[in-house]
Amino acid sequence: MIKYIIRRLLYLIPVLLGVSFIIFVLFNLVSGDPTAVLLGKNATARQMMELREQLGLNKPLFDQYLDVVRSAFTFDFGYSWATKQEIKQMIIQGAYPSLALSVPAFTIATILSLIISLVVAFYRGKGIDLFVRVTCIAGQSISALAYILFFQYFFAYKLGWFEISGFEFGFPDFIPFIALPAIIFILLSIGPDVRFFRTVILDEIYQDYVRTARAKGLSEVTVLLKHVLRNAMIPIITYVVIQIPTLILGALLLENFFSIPGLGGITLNALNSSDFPVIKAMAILSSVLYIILSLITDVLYTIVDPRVKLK
Amino acid sequence: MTTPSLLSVRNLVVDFQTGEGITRAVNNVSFDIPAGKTIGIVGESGSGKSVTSLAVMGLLQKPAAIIPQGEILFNGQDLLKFNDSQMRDIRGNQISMIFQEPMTSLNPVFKVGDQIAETIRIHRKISNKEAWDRAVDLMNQVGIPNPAASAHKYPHEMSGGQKQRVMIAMAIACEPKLLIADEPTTALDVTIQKQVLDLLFGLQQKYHMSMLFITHDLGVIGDIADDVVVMYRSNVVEKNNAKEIFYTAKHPYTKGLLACRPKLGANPRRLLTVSDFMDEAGIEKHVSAERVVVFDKESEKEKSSEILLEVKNLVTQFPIKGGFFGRTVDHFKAVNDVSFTLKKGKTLGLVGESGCGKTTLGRSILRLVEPSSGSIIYGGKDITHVYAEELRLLRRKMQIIFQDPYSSLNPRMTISEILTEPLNIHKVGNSKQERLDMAKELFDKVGLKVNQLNRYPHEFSGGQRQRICIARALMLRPEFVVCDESVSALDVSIQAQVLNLLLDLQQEFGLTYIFISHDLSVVNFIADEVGVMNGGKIIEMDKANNIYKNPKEAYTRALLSAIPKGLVKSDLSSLV
Amino acid sequence: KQNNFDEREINLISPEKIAGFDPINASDRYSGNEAGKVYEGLFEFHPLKRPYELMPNLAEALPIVSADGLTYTFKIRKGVLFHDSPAFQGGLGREMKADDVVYSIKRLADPKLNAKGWWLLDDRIAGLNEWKTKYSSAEATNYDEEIEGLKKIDYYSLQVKLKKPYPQFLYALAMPYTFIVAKEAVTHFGKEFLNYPVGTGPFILPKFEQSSMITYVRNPKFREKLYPSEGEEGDDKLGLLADAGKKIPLVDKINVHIITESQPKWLSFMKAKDDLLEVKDVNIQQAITPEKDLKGEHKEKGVRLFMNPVLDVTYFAFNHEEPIFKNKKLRQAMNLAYDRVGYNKMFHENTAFEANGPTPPGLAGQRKEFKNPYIKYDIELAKKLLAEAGYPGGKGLPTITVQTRSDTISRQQVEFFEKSMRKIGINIDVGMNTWPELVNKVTKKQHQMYTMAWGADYPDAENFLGLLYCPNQSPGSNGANYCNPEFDAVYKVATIMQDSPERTAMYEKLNESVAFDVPWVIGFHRTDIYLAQAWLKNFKHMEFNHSQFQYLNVDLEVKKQLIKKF
Amino acid sequence: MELIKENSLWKDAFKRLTKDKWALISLIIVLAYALVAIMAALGIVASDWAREVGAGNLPPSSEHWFGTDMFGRSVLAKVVRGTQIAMSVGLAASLIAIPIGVTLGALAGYFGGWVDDLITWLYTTFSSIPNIMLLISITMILGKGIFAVYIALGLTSWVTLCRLIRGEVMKHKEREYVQAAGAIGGGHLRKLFLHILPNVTHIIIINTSLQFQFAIKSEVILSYLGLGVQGEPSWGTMIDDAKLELSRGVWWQLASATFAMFLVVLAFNLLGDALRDSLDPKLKGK
Ligand SMILES: Nc1ncnc2c1ncn2[C@@H]1O[C@H](COP(=O)(O)OP(=O)(O)OP(=O)(O)O)[C@@H](O)[C@H]1O
Ligand SMILES: Nc1ncnc2c1ncn2[C@@H]1O[C@H](COP(=O)(O)OP(=O)(O)OP(=O)(O)O)[C@@H](O)[C@H]1O
Ligand SMILES: [Mg+2]
Ligand SMILES: [Mg+2]
Repeated sequence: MIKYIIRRLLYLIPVLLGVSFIIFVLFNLVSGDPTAVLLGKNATARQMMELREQLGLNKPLFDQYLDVVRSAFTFDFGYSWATKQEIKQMIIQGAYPSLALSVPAFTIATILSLIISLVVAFYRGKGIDLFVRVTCIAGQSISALAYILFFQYFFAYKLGWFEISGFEFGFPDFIPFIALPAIIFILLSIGPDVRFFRTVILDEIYQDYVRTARAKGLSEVTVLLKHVLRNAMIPIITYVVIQIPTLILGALLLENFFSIPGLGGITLNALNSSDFPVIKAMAILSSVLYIILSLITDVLYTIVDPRVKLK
Repeated sequence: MTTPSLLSVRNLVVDFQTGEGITRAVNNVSFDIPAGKTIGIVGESGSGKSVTSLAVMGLLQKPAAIIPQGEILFNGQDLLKFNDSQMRDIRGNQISMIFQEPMTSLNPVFKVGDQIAETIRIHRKISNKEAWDRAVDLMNQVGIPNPAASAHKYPHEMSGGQKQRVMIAMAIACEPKLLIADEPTTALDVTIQKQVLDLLFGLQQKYHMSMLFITHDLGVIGDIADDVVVMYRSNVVEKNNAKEIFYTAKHPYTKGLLACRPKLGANPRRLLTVSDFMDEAGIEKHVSAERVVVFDKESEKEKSSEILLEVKNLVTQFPIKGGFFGRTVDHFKAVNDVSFTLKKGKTLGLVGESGCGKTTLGRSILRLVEPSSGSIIYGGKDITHVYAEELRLLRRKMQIIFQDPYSSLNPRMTISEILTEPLNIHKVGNSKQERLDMAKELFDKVGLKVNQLNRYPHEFSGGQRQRICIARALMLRPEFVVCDESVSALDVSIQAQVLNLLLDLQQEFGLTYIFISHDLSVVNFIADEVGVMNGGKIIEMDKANNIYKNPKEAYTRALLSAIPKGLVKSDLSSLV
Repeated sequence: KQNNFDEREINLISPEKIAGFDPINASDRYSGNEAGKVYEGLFEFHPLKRPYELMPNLAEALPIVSADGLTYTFKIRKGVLFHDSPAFQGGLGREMKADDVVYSIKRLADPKLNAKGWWLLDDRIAGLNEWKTKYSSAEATNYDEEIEGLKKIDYYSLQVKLKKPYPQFLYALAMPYTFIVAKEAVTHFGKEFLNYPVGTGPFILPKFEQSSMITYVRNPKFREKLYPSEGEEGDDKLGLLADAGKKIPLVDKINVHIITESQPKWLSFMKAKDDLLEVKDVNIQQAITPEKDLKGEHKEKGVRLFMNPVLDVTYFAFNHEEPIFKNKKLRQAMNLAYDRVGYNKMFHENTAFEANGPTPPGLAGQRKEFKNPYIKYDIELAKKLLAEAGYPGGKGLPTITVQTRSDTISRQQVEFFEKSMRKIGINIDVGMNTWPELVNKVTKKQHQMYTMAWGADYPDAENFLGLLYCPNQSPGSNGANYCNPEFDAVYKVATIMQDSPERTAMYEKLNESVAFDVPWVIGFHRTDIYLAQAWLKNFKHMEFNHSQFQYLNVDLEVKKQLIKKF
Repeated sequence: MELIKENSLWKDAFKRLTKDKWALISLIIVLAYALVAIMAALGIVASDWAREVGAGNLPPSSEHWFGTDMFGRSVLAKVVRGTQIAMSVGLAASLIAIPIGVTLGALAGYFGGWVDDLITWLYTTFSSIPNIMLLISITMILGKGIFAVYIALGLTSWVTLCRLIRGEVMKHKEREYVQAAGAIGGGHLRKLFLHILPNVTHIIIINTSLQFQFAIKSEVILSYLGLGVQGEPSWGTMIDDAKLELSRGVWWQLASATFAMFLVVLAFNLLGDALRDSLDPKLKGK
């Protein structure tokens, strides 16, 4: 077990190498010279040259790549080119609102979808089943923008139930700010979730052991909640955990429209000002997170499914 | 029968709503189970046994299953009229059931202890602790070694036999009045089969349960059932006291069932099958005496001397992964230093309990698994190390019929595709049509209807699938075939047909077989020589009869004693 | 969260994220506005007087300028204190002195800092460029080294020597770039300096954090600075002089909400969460009637409308290095085919003014009576010219790609342009770019045409005419790479002249000459539209408004009254 | 011997499909969209989408069913035109993602060993970089336009498929029918492509149907970020316009684009499910 975990963590090395390579190629090589953007509308040619020197853009490519790799492993991302802020700080400050929004929303969405799909599974084949599936897809295919514009106008402005935009740090304070975006987030994710959970659960429901459970005299509900659910957990866990890294990037649209100063905005700004160090940091961070989470997934497997052994 | 009956099924009919329309699975079935007695239901696969039992449990798949008529009286009340919650009180409490498939019938993610305790907690007001203790006690009763520890195990950590015992423990947990056992032993190999049967019998006595015992093997039932109900094509064709049935079977199907099980004592040239006793329509035929004449293989088969296959010190091992980067740390010898020779046109039988390495040996000989050392000489040529191209040519001569007929057929290919594929690979026959014709011919020979050629595997019964596998193996006209448990998965009645088929084909094409099975009586019937395998070694090898008459190894004796006798007194002549 | 009436606070909106508070990088208007609340410069623009008039701020008076216009001598105001900060001994803000001015200007030139504002002093002050280059390769920059062009005379006075006349110099000293910072703070906070603004300004921000709101509190130690007692005529009628002579700042607290999307901006103003709203594109329709009057529903809430022309110009620049655009007739044809009226209606609700030339009205160098002959909408003439240009009905003319920003409005605007051009048979492709891409394409001259809006850095025509000055071509501000020797010759002379009728005449000449040479498809001078809540006092539209907020006031009584209506 | 007609998995898959009415309807819808897309591409319909048919921002009416946009162009025409973009984006993305995903996944699952390690590494690396980042950067690099969108979506979405296929192939390669194929002398390619792959098609199918909607929806996000299709009306840009229009009560662009999207996404879902079932002979007749 421990061995396994260590081994998996060592796996970070090749992955990080790969990630830093891709990022480097995508942003350093191919996207153009950042200095013009960084220096503003009155930039002089000479100054651009000096800045290029300072940012180490004149160094041989390989050295530049090495720098990327170095920061990937030291986690020392230095300072943003565009905002001149220390990236560690930016990320820490940005992570809070992002997570404050996405974590509760994500959790609720997952639980809600799970409940819905259990209900659907219970009434499988009946009309409500089809109905739920269709509504899910309907919900899915309405663009996030539509939700945001309408909800913000109606619930926040007209009814005044929620704050229109903004964010406040500190636990109970941020609730009125994140409530509405969270609701939209949930609406957006329920669709695909239910669709997936439903199939997984239905796959299990026709297994022999379910019949055994019934033969014991268990009620259908208990059968679903105890026997079926537990077995359906593996694919569900995978599906859920793999999404988490995307949460870190934050719900970009939501953050923009509700002026939540999260990582989504930071990343977008970085992309819009060719702020390479920040982009790099975000990419590396989320890939590290990805590896760690998939590791956690595997560990969770062993908990829900005794057949899984980590060697 | 004087004793008041605990359960009585009255003209039960079960239909299934399928895409093709309504199919009748159980037609007008009636029988009684007196308190404390055991009723056996016998019948071939698909005859409606399970459906009947599921109907009693009220576990039929709604809405697919419909019960247009009949009643199931339990203590005089009609279970069919019960609502869900009433039914739940009955299930697992008054009536409980052991299912056909022990492997899949336990929930893989819960400790077996919990799964047993659960049953108790549903129906008895007791604490978890007590329930758990009771579960352990039960596991003790069903003879699971060191129950306290085993209770903490998960299903996948137990052998097939143990799983089945857990199922039994679960079933008897609330001391039900009626225990339904649906083919509790088919999935197990003989040695374990025996133990399980004894166990069930013992428990039934101990708790004075009534038992509904379902099987397709009359031999099995002989030992435990009081009365026997014979089902055929969803009808009850014969009911009688168990003793009686063996002497005075009336219905031709019953006679067939009795006759078709190979007996260790006798060596008929062919086995009798149900079809010898009745035709498709079920009309009785007269059995020609010639068919049951007992004969001696030695004199019968011409002595051939040419050696086709020679295996020298064959070892096949599987790596055991482990260590930091999942390196191979050790090897597991599935086949351990096996040597033997096989003459052309003869059959070598391999017996041994599950996991002893039979399959691996068979596959190693065909180089489907790479042997680690030793040599295989086929037709005078060492083929241990020949390369891909040559190997592919060899495949034309050497074929294998796989252990599990179902999983060895690609579920998404039609039968014609499956059968013509070998021809395509080896460029036999020059036109599509020609190949198809060859397929039809063989398909016909293994006794299947040509118009079924473009069905999919799942649309055939187990026996038919096995025939398809055989047909595929023979498409390339091989001279040597490994039959891996080719009949273990089948009903005795169908088993007989397949065995006969194999014999006929051997006669016709002069085939050489290695016949793998864990059932001594089957091997004894078909093989000239028998090798007994244990732990990857061949521990005893001799003429079939000798092995049977005077086994040298204790292990061999154990195997022999495990074979269900039926009522051995009964001998075939009494049938004719 | 409820509006509170006990505190004298005002709520403002910043439509852009704020990066930090280092003045030398406060390049865009919005970071300038924030810096302007905590920092101050030597000069500032008078909050009420128009046309814009410089008045001394940290400087005691306007400088004494030598006859040759090269030597400036400044007197510094006494008793100006920096904000309290751990950077100073005892944490108490010390007095601001001449050294600080010298230091702050030098920072702008510090090669290690690569300030965005450097262009402002580039090649202007004697010895400064040399100093810059000297240390560009060195380990650390030595601020103690004297520069002949930048000398402190005593604690409260300093002298600046220019290389060549630089009439805009005083404007430069009113811009955020040259706000005065304290050396201690810079050294104490190091790289974090931009998050710990320590200025002399009317408001205090102890620490800046990336968030959706920045909150400033009044600076209790702020010097005796009074609200002006005269302004443009009519100001008193507007009540802009009500607070005349009062000590500023007049409010205790300023909250700046950072809201980038237009809908939430609009909604939160309409919910009275904010007191002032800069109305942009979409919301214009919601704010005003076609008659450019405030809509009734807002009127009754007491909301006030401010519409003022801005010193800016929008244009579709040709890349004059593209052979096809050497063809003047083509350029003229495209100008004539551009339906400015329709455009103005659709995107500005008719609030913008068709531009006759680069220089916006309100600046010396723009004759009211001058009409650019090519900005009228004349399809027929356009077709004719296009034919003369050698592309009858657009035949033979390749599809032209117009690069623009990738936001919705920009896209729609170029789509509109495309529509206009199609009418005379010219095919246009829309090229959408993220900001960096667009800048790159322009600076690398990898474009055929692109759209741009230029806002004044200071109220001087030079700032606009420079957009067409050959030496300024890419990567400079002349993205059209327009080169016209006569133009350049005149420009060179004019820009080093002190403000004078002659200079104005030359500016006018330049402004009008390009009208005929059509270096751009010229667009508009836009109008700033502001909505202010009834209780926000002393707001007057201001172009260079970073110093304006200290004068704002709030009438809590009115607010209590009206808030119910929201 | 009576003659028996040829038949194959796909043939009777289709036969069964046509029996299921929902599937049939979905199929028709999808085909209809495809047809519209093709006709739009050939310029048979909506070629004049850019023409002004009336005043700007007219609400839906008898002569403009879906109303008009700010430039007075028919929203209906734009929706139709957008169909072409949406479908082609979905198709292209799938055409890129599926071959890559399937081949790599299959190879990794079948051969295991270092091949597996390499491919696993590849997709772990890819999937560990935030999708949106890849999307944005790739579109930036390739320069704007439909083509960039194709590539970007294709390159970002092969990963999931690859992972799924790998897992399935691993399962199947242990099944006896694969060994049986070996026993009759079939080589690796035959085992992999003729035996295993047909047994994992359902995954590919489902994934494709998801692929399509993912692609169509991403196009919307990309448009919001200004990285979408250009000079052509796409559903994405139409929905993006709504950002500025809704406040003026102009809802019809948003509504029509959304509805167009909903219909096709729904159709793809139902069709995907139905196709999976019909491709599974066991469910024959169910
Ligand atoms: N869910 C179902 N849907 C349709 N038909 C079914 C269903 N379950 C069983 N049948 C049909 O009912 C008949 C009897 O099935 P049953 O399982 O009782 O046979 P069995 O006697 O138990 O055979 P085996 O010995 O193989 O278990 C078979 O023809 C089978 O095809
Ligand atoms: N691919 C494999 N990897 C590792 N171990 C294997 C593998 N195949 C078989 N074994 C092991 O080799 C031993 C012999 O397996 P084999 O299948 O030959 O037994 P068997 O005699 O055929 O049993 P059964 O009667 O159940 O078929 C078993 O313990 C099995 O666990
Ligand atoms: Mg059964
Ligand atoms: Mg075996």
